[in-house]
Amino acid sequence: MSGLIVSDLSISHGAISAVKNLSFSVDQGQLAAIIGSNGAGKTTLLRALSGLIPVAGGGATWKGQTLLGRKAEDLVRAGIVHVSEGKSVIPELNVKENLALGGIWRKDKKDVAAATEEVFELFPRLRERIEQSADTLSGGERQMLAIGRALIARPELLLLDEPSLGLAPLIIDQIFTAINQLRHRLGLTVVLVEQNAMSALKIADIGIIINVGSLVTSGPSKELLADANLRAAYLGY
Amino acid sequence: MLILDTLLIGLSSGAIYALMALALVLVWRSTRVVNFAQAGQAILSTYIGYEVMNRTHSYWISIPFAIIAGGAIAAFIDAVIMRALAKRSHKGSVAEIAPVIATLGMLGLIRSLTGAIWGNEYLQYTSPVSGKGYLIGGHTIPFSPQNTVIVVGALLVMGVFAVIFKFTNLGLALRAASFQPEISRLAGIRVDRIRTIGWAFAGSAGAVAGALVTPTSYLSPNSLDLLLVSGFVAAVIGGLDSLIGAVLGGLILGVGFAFILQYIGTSVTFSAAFIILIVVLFVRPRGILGSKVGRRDA
Amino acid sequence: MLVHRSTKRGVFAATIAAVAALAVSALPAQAFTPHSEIGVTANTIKLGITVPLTGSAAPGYNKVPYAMKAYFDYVNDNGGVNGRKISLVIKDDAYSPILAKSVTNDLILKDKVFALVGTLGTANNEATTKFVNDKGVPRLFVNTGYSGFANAKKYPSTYALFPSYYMEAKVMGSFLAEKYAGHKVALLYQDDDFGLDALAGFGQAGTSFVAKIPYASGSQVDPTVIGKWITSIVASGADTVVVFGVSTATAAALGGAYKAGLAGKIQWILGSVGADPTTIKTLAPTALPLLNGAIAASFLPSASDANDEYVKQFAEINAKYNKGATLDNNVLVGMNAGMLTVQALRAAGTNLTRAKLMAAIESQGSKFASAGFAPLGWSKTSHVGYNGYWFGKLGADGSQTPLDGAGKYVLYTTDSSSGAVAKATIARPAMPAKGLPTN
Amino acid sequence: MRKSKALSALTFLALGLALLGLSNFVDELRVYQGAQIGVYIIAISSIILLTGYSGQISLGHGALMAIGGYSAVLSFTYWHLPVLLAFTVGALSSALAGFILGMAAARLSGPYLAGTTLALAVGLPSLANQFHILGGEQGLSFDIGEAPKWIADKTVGEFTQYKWFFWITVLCTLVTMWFIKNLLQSRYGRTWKAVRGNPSAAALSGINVGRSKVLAFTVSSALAGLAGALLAMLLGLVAPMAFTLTLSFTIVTGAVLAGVTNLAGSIVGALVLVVIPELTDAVATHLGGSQKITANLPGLITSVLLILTVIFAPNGPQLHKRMRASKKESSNTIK
Repeated sequence: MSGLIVSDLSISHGAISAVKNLSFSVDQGQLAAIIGSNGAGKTTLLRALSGLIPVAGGGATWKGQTLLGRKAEDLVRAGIVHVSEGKSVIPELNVKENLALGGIWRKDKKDVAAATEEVFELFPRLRERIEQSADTLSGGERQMLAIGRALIARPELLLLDEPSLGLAPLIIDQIFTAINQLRHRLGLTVVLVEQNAMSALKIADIGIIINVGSLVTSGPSKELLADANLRAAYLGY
Repeated sequence: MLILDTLLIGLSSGAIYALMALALVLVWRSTRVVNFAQAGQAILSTYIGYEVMNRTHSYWISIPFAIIAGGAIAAFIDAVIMRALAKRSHKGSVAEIAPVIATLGMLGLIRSLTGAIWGNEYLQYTSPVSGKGYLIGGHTIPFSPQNTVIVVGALLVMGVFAVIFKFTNLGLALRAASFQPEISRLAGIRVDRIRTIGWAFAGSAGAVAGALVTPTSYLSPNSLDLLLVSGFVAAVIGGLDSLIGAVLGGLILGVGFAFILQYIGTSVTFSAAFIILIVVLFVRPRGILGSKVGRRDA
Repeated sequence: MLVHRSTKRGVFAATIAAVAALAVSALPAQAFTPHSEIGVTANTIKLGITVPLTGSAAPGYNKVPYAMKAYFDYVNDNGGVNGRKISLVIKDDAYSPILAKSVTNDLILKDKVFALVGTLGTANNEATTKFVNDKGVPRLFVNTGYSGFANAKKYPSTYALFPSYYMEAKVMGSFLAEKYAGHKVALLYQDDDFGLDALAGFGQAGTSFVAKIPYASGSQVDPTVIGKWITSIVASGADTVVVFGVSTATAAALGGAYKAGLAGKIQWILGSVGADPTTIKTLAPTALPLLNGAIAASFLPSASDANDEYVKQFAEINAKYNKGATLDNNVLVGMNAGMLTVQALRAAGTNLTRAKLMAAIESQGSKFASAGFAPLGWSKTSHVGYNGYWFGKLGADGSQTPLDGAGKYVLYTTDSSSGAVAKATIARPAMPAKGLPTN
Repeated sequence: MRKSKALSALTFLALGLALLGLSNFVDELRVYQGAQIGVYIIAISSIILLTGYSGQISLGHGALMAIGGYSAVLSFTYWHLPVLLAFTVGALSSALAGFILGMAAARLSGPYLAGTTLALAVGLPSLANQFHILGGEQGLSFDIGEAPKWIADKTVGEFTQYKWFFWITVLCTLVTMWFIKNLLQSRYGRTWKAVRGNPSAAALSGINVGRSKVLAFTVSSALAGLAGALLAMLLGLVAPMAFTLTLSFTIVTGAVLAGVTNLAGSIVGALVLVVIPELTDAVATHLGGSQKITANLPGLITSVLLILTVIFAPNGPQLHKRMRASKKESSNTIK
C-alpha cells in the first residue's frame, strides 16, 4: 500500500543545494530510518516534508496527496506530524500545557482526553511531572513530552528528527522501544531521522542512507545492517 | 495630607500608564514586538469612538465601538504589515529593529491620517462620569469617579486577559506561538492567525486606554504622545511579559513621578521617567516581574 | 579577503552616491527673478511664514497663517498693493527649531520670498536669526512676545508686534498692586524665556508671590504634573493665581482646579498668551465655570466684541475668504498682521525693496491702523510694537469685557526695562473703509 | 593591503576635493543641504556601527548628539577653543556618556535597552533646564563665524557661511568615514562582526563579548556627539528642542533606509532624509486640497515610504547585492 512517496526531490538553502534529486518510498505502517552523517540533509528533508520550508523541485505525496506547498499547521491536521530536532517542547509552558497543545485544534475533545491518557500510560514519568515547567525536565523526559504531544494529534505519519540526540544510551533504548511499540499498536507510519544508525536500523523496516543530500542506497534494514561496506562507510562501526 | 494627595495623584495617573502598558505587554507577549504604534492606534480608535459618540450622544455606547475598532486596526496592521515584515526580514541584524521601525512608521502614518481626516484641532470626547475629586471630610482629594473608572478599567483589562491567557486554549496557543512559533506550527497551531488575534487583543486594550483616558484631557492626533513613552517605560519596569507587572509598573511610575515632582521639583519632569527606569533596571535588569525565560505568570 | 573586497566596493558605491548627491544638488533651485528685488515682480510680492501646522503646538496657532492669507486674498481681489498681488508661502515647522531652520532656508533660498511675516515661536525665530540677518530679509511682526526681538541692534531686520512678556508682567504687577493688594498670589509659569521674561518683569514691578510654580513646556498634558500644580497652589494658601502659560497649560490649570473642587475659591488672572477663551473652551469644557470671572490681559479687542469696528470688518472678510474658520483671537492675530503688512508694503512705495520696506516701517509704522489698543512703537531706534494691555473679565460665553464695563477700556502701558507703568485711554486709528488701507 | 589603503586614501582625498570644488558652483540652498547630509551621514554611521556591526539598538542617540552639541558649544564659548577642537571635545564627552551607557546596555537585552534609550532620548536633553549654564529651554547660541580670509579669497564667488559649514562638514564626514572604514578592518571590526554573527561562538573563541559591545557603544556615541556638534553649528544654537525624540527616530529611520549593515549606505540614507521632505512638500503643494490634507501629506508619504522600505528592502538596496555575491562565493567553496 503506497504511503510516503518522495520522488526526485531537491531542496536548496539559498545557492547551496541541501537535497539533490532524492527518491524513496515508505509503505503505510512501515518504520523507515533515514541515516546519514551530520549535514547530510536529513533535517532539511523532514522540514520540507512537514511544510516548514519550500522545495526547489520534485514531489512528495502521502497516500496519493501531495505534501508540498501546504502549510505545516494544515499538514498536522491531515495527520502528518513532525517532532523536530532538539526536544521539540516549549520550555516556558508546563507539561500539561505542552501536551494540551497537541490537541488544541481538534474538535473531538473526548478523544483528546483519551489520547492524553494513553500518553501517560506510555510515559508515566510525564504524569508525575505534570505541573512542572518543561525546562525543568531532563533530556529524555523532554523527548517523551515531544513525542507525547505529537501522539495527541492522532498522527498517521510521524516524522521524528533525531530523538536520540544528546541522550544517555539507556534512555535512547527506552525511547526507541517506545517508538517501536507505538507504531505496532497504533499502525503508525514512522520516518525516523537518525545519526545513531544502529539503534535506528534495529527497529526499522527499511533504511535509507543519504550523503551530502543524495541517496546512497535504500533497502530492508536487515540487508543494510548485513552489508559490510555500508557498515564501514556510513553506519559507523 | 500632602503625602496622601501626592500618592493619590500618582495612583490615578499610574492607572493611565498601566492601561497603555497593558496593551504593549499584550503585543509583546503574542509577537515579541514592541509596538510603538500603540499610542497612535489608541488615538485612531478613540477618534472612531468620538464619531460614534457624536451620532449616538452616548459615551458608553461609543466605548465598545472603539474597542472593536481598536482590535480591527491592530489586526489589520499585523495581517498586512507585520506578517509581510516577518516573512522578509526575519534574519540578520535588521531583524531586531525592523519591527520597531515599522511600528514607528505606523505611528507616523496614523498621526498624519488622523490629522488629515479630523485636523490638528483639539476635540472633546467627554465622559458623563465626573472628573471632580471625591469630597472627603471637607477636603477634595485628587481622585475622581473618572479615575475610579480608569483604575477599574485597568484591573478589568488585566483580569480578562489573565483569565484568557491562563485558562483558555486560545491563551495557551497565544503563549505557545509567542515563545516558539515553529514548534507551535508543528503542533498544529495556526501561528499567523493566533498572532493577529494577539494584536487584536492588544489593540482593544489600547482602545480601552484611549477611551478612558481621553475624557481627562482632549483628543488630538498627538494627545496620547506622552503615553507612548510612559506606557513603554511602565511596561519595561513591569518586565514586559507580565500583565500584573504592567499594572504595577504603571503605578510605580505614576507614584514615583508624583513624588519626584512634589519633593524634587518640576524641572526634572521629562527626566523623571528615565531616572525611575534606571533605578528599577539597576536593581532588576529584567523589570520587577520579568523572569529569565519570560514565563507564564499572568 | 572577502571583507576587504566588500569594503572597496563600499567605498566605490559611496563615491558614486556622493557624486550623484551633488549632481542632484547642482540642479538650479529655481529660475532667477528678473526684478531688482528678490521676491518682487511687476505684479507680485511673495511673502513667507513658518508656523506649527502639525504636532502638539499646532492647535489654535495653525489658524494664524490661513487668516493672514485670507486677508491678503481679500486685498488682492481689491487691486492688491500698488498693482501687485501678495502671495503667502506657508511652511510647517512643527514647532521644531531644526525644521524652522530648514524651511526658512527654503523660503529664502528656494521660494525666494521678499519678506517673512508672523513667524512663530521664540526658539524657532532664534534659530533662523543669523541667516535672516545675513541675508537682510525683513522679518515682520514675529509671533512671540520675547522682549529680545525688539532689540534692533541684535535683530536689525526683525520687527516685534506683541507687547513683550516683560511688559505684560510689569503691567500685571502694577494691576495686582492696585486691585489685589493684600491678596495671596501664586504664579504658574512656563520654564523658558517666555516665563523667565515674565519673572523678570514681575521682579521689576516688585510683585511678591506666595508660590512660584514653573512647568516645562510640553509637560502640561501630563495628569501628574497638573496634580502637582494644584497641590502646590492649595498648599500655598493662595486666593489669586496668575498663569503665564500657553493655552493648553491655562486650560489644564483651570481643569485641574475644577477637579480639585477649587471652583469659586480662586481669582484667576491669565496672561495674554494662554487666554483665548475659544481655545480654552475646546480644551477643557469642565474649566468653564472657572473661566467665568477670570481676568485676562489682552492687547487686541476680544474676538467676541461684535461692536468693535476691526472685529466686525475682519469677521466679514473671514466669513468670505477663510473657508468657514471660527473667528477667534488667532484669526484676529493673523488678519491684524496681514493688514499691518499691507500698510508697510504700501508705505514702501511702488519701487519696492527690502530696505525701503524697513525704512517705511521705521518712519511711518507708528501711525499704521491696527486692531491693537496700544500704540505701535516702531522707529529708527526701536523695533518694539505694541506696549500695553487692558484687563477684562471673561464670561462663560467666551466674551471678554473691560473691568469698568463694556467699551470702557483702560490701557496700561510700559516698556521692557525700568520705565514706569502708565494708565492711558485708548487712541486707536480708525479702521480704513472696508478694511482696505489707503495710507 | 598597503597599496589598497593608499588607493582608498587617495579616493577619499579626491572625493573631498571634488566636493569642495563643487560647492563653488551650486546654489546656496544646496550647499546647506549638503552640510545637512554630511551631519546625517555621521549620525547614521553611528547607528550602523552600533546596530549593524555590534547588534545593539539605541533609540536615544538624539540624547548623545545633545551631549556632543552642548559640550562643543560650551567649550567653544567658555574655553574659546578653535571650532574643530570644540567638536573633538563634543565627540569625546559623548563617548564618555556612551561608555557609561554601554556598560548599562551590556546588562540589558533588546527591548529593555530600547526602553532605556527611549527614556534617555526624552529625559536627557531637558536636563538643560536644570542648569543655568546650559541656557534652559532657550538654549545657547553658537556662531562659529565666517571662513578665514585665506580660504575665502581663493574660491570662486561669495564665500557664504553656509559654504563654510559645508566645508567643515565635508572634512568631518570624510575623516569619520575614513576612521570607521579602518576601524572595521581592524581587529575590533572583526570582533564586532564575530559577536554579531554568533555571540556564544565568539565568547568561546576567547572574545570578551561584553567589552566588545561597550567599545562599540562608546565609538558609536563619539560619532553621535560629533554629529550633534555639527548640527549645533548648522542650527546656530543648542536647545533641548533641537534634540527631540523625533531626531532619534529620524536617524534610526535613516539607518534602516541605508541598509543597517552597510556603511556606504549611510550616504543613501542621509540623502533620502534630506530629499524626501522636499519632494513630499512639493507633492503636497502641487496637489493642493484642504489645509488639513496638505499639512499632513508629507508625514503621510514619509511614513508609508518608511514602512515599505522596511518591508521590501530591510537591508537596504546595497546589501541585496552583496548577499547575492557572498552566496555565490560560499557555494563555490562548498564545491
